[in-house]
Amino acid sequence: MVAERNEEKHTVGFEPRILGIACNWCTYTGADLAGTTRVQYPHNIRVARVMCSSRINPSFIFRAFELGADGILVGGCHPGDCHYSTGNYYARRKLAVTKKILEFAGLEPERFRVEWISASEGNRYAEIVREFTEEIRALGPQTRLAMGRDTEG
Amino acid sequence: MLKKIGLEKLDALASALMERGELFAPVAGDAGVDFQRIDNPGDVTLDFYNTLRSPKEVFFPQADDMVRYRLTHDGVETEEIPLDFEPRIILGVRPCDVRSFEVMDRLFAGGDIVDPYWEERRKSTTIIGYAFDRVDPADFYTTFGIGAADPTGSDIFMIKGEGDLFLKGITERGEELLGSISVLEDVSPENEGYFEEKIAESARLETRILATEGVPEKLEAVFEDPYWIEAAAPCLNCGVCTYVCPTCHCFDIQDETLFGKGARRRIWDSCMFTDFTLHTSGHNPRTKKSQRLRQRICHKFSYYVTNFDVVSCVGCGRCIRSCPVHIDIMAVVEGAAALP
Amino acid sequence: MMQNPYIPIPVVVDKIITEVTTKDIKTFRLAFVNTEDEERFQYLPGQFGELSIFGKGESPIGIASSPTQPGYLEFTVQKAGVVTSELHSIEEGFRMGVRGPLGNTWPIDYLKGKNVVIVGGGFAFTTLRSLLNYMIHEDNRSDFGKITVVYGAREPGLLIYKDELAAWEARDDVDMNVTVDKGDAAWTGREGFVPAVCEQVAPGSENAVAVICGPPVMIRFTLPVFFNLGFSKENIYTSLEMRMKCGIGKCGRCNVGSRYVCKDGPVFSLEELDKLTKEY
Amino acid sequence: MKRIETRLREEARRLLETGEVEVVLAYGRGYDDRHPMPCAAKTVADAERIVFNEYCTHNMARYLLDYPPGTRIAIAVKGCDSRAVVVLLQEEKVRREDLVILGIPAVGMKDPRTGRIIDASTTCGTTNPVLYDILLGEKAAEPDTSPYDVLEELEGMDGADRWAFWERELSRCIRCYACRQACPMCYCDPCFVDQAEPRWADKSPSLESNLMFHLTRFYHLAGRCVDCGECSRACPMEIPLYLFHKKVARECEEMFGQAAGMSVDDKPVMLDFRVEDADEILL
Repeated sequence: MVAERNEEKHTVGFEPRILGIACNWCTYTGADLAGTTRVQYPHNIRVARVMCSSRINPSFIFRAFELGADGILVGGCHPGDCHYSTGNYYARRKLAVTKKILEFAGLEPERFRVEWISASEGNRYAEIVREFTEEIRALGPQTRLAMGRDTEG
Repeated sequence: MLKKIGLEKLDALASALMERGELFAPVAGDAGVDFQRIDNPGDVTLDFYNTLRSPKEVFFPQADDMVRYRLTHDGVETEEIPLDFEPRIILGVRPCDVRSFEVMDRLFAGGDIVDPYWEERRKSTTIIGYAFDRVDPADFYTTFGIGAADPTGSDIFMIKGEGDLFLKGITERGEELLGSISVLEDVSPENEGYFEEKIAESARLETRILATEGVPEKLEAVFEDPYWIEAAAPCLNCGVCTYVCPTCHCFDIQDETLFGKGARRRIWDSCMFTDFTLHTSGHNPRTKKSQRLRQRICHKFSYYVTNFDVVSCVGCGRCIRSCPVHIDIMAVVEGAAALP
Repeated sequence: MMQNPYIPIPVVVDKIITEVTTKDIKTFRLAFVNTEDEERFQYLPGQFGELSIFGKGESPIGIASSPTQPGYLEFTVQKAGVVTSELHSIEEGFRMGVRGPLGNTWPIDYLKGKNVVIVGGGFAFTTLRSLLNYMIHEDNRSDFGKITVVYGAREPGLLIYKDELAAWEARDDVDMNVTVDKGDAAWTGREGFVPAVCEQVAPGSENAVAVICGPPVMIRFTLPVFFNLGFSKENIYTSLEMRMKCGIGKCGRCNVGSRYVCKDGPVFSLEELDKLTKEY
Repeated sequence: MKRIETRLREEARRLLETGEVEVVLAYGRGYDDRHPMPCAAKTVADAERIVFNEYCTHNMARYLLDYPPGTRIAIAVKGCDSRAVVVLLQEEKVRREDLVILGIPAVGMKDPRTGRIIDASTTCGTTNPVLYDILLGEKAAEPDTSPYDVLEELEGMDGADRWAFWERELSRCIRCYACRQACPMCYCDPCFVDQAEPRWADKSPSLESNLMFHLTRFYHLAGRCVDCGECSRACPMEIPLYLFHKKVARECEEMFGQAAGMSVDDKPVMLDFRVEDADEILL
């Protein structure tokens, strides 16, 4: 049974649920740095670690949105800095196409963001998470791919 | 009892039927006309040759919950889906499709173990058959002794005349339903005559005819013939034929869970799919598409006959009309039967 | 209201035994939650059940216990797919379900008054164990003639039902022949492949029936041995494996020609197998 | 068309007679003229039964992988079909030396189901094969319309309307996989959607599992889909999958500067990258 669609935005008291997918070598380390240096950023993001941004299967993104993610932030090494030399160049193409697909399906493209964040950019990581969280907060809950269902289980 | 109603009052008939039970009837959708559960009587249409998919879904939905469950920290809470179905009425079923219910009864409701999901829905459903008034080149139901205006198996049988729809009670159940619907009008003796004439006229419609004699044995005999490779060469191994078919009944049982809640469902499956027979070990006894096409043909025209004494095909022509590569199941059987 | 054949019977996992050193084969002892279910679950050796874990699904597994062992059912399960992997992760006390008994049985009535040769390989000894325990039960033993068993595994650590193997060997009314393809330092028993051991043991074919279950390669090489010993096709039985779902002959996937392995099998004599459509 | 049919039959006969190929993938008679069937001619007698008319829409490239590597195959291709062969060559699924490509400049093909002319609004619109050994007939003029013109309406919608559009279309899917099975590029074994672990999508059709299947499939076809339209013609539920494939193809072409299956020397864009790809594509 398909749950009834609920496009109503419950912006009051809405806390975005954001999935972060970070590469092991740069962004995840950057996120760690933000933590260890006690830079404050919203708790709305839950980060999953992958070895390289090119490991991200676009199905992860589709599925996460279906499961109720309000926003997804992918982080990889800056182009040229990939631990595996060229992984993030492939990732750039893959994630660009993924984004176009989401957009053409009718999802707000702003809900999917890719950033290159190095291991030393703890502050920038926190800054991006802050900014992204506020953007998603303004967009309201993601109800399209999540089909407006109660995702609290 | 024969009754009539103006075609323009079809929605009034639908409303009246909806008061007597859940109504399933043909509805024009984005892809063509298909049986649907009716919420709005105005949706019902009788302008179609035959529906895209068969009406088997009324008794055997593509995905049918058997048990709903909730996974908890210390176990699972389950809830069986009750089988006490409300009365149902299915309107506008062509004679060949009505026959398909009887064909499927032999599998689902016959033998030692009865399938309660089929059986209970079947028992609670009143069938309103609907005569063909023309013949599509793909059909071959005449093969199975089914007439274009054959009321066998229907509770009420219906034909479309000029401006009027005529409904005749066939079974007691049908008579009872017919008698209870006040929007229906009584008929004149001329109408009676007209109805009989139309029935006789439709009965003269003949489809293609497949010679079925000796086919079950022949199929067994030519099982290992390279013919199957040739016959299956155009086949895409998609599941269209099996999903539009009124007598294909293969299914899978799956637990589908989301956020700890889910259902054990039975879901249509297709012998055309590679993973249909794939073992957990990775071994697959049917890895070639010729084997899968052969299974579909032999199941319908040989194994089913051996087990249930009836061909598991009613010649409705759906698989032929819907096949992306235009495989004609009748020609495939004929080809096998013609082998030396 | 009729009994719904798709609804599992609730059972609780009473005991879990890890059978092999590789730890991927375990025996699960299941007790019925409701006593009336136990009375309804009347089975004979050779039948199987669909083990059910909601959220994962069902898996068809041969019943390894014998009806002469009341109070519980046993299933020996190799870790392979989604359901069996889940089974391997559960603990005693877990509540699950079973549907059955399903399928036909070893030909018990036909075996009566005859000598019986049981040949098993690896982990496919489960319903053979059921048969053996059934036949040697004091109420039944006199119904059967000489019982010969040949059971083999690749290595000692992969033999299942080790305690019982010893108990059976200790009996004087069962000719037990346990073998491994290759022994280890501690192994004092027989070494050799099952077909070769069958040749050495050479059970007589006079008034005898062979019941064989094991990996395809074992069966392929064992059959000629039995033909040479004079066993006819109607006196050799085996059990087939096929992908199954419903277990009651409705879902349409386990057929070999017009026969459904779940309903008309899994047990077939070689003579019957010969008559089946040459699908596999 | 009749001329093409005659030439096709002649070439097939010659290729089979000389033993140059073992099989000719072309079209054969169906139950009527409007329903020709894909055929695999293996003998001269089979070749006599080859037909070609405006309803021979099937993309025969889909059948290339039905034969073991090394099988010598002749294949009849129309414009889009030839591009599919090129992609299979790029992806090293077939070897050029095993193929004899019989090119058909096809104008005025019609959808057997609807009778509508097949043009750049539902396919790539390419008239002349981009790769062939023998051209059966004269090259025809390429259409002056872009295969992406048809996207205008959907591209102009706002997200909510586009979502409503796809929700309506994709909720109709019955998961018969005709789209996938008809697609020459869908050769994965097993397809991700058939995997037991991880199970990416439920087996029962629901908008949610249908989306998971189709969105992922759209992605898997990125830079590979040649816009032959077979998926949509095969779909019994008449879901306009081609619209989504066209959009992805257009984006790939614009972002990476290369259309799928135009040259055997190209590398498929998703197997490739350029250091100078702009980060802007991610915006």
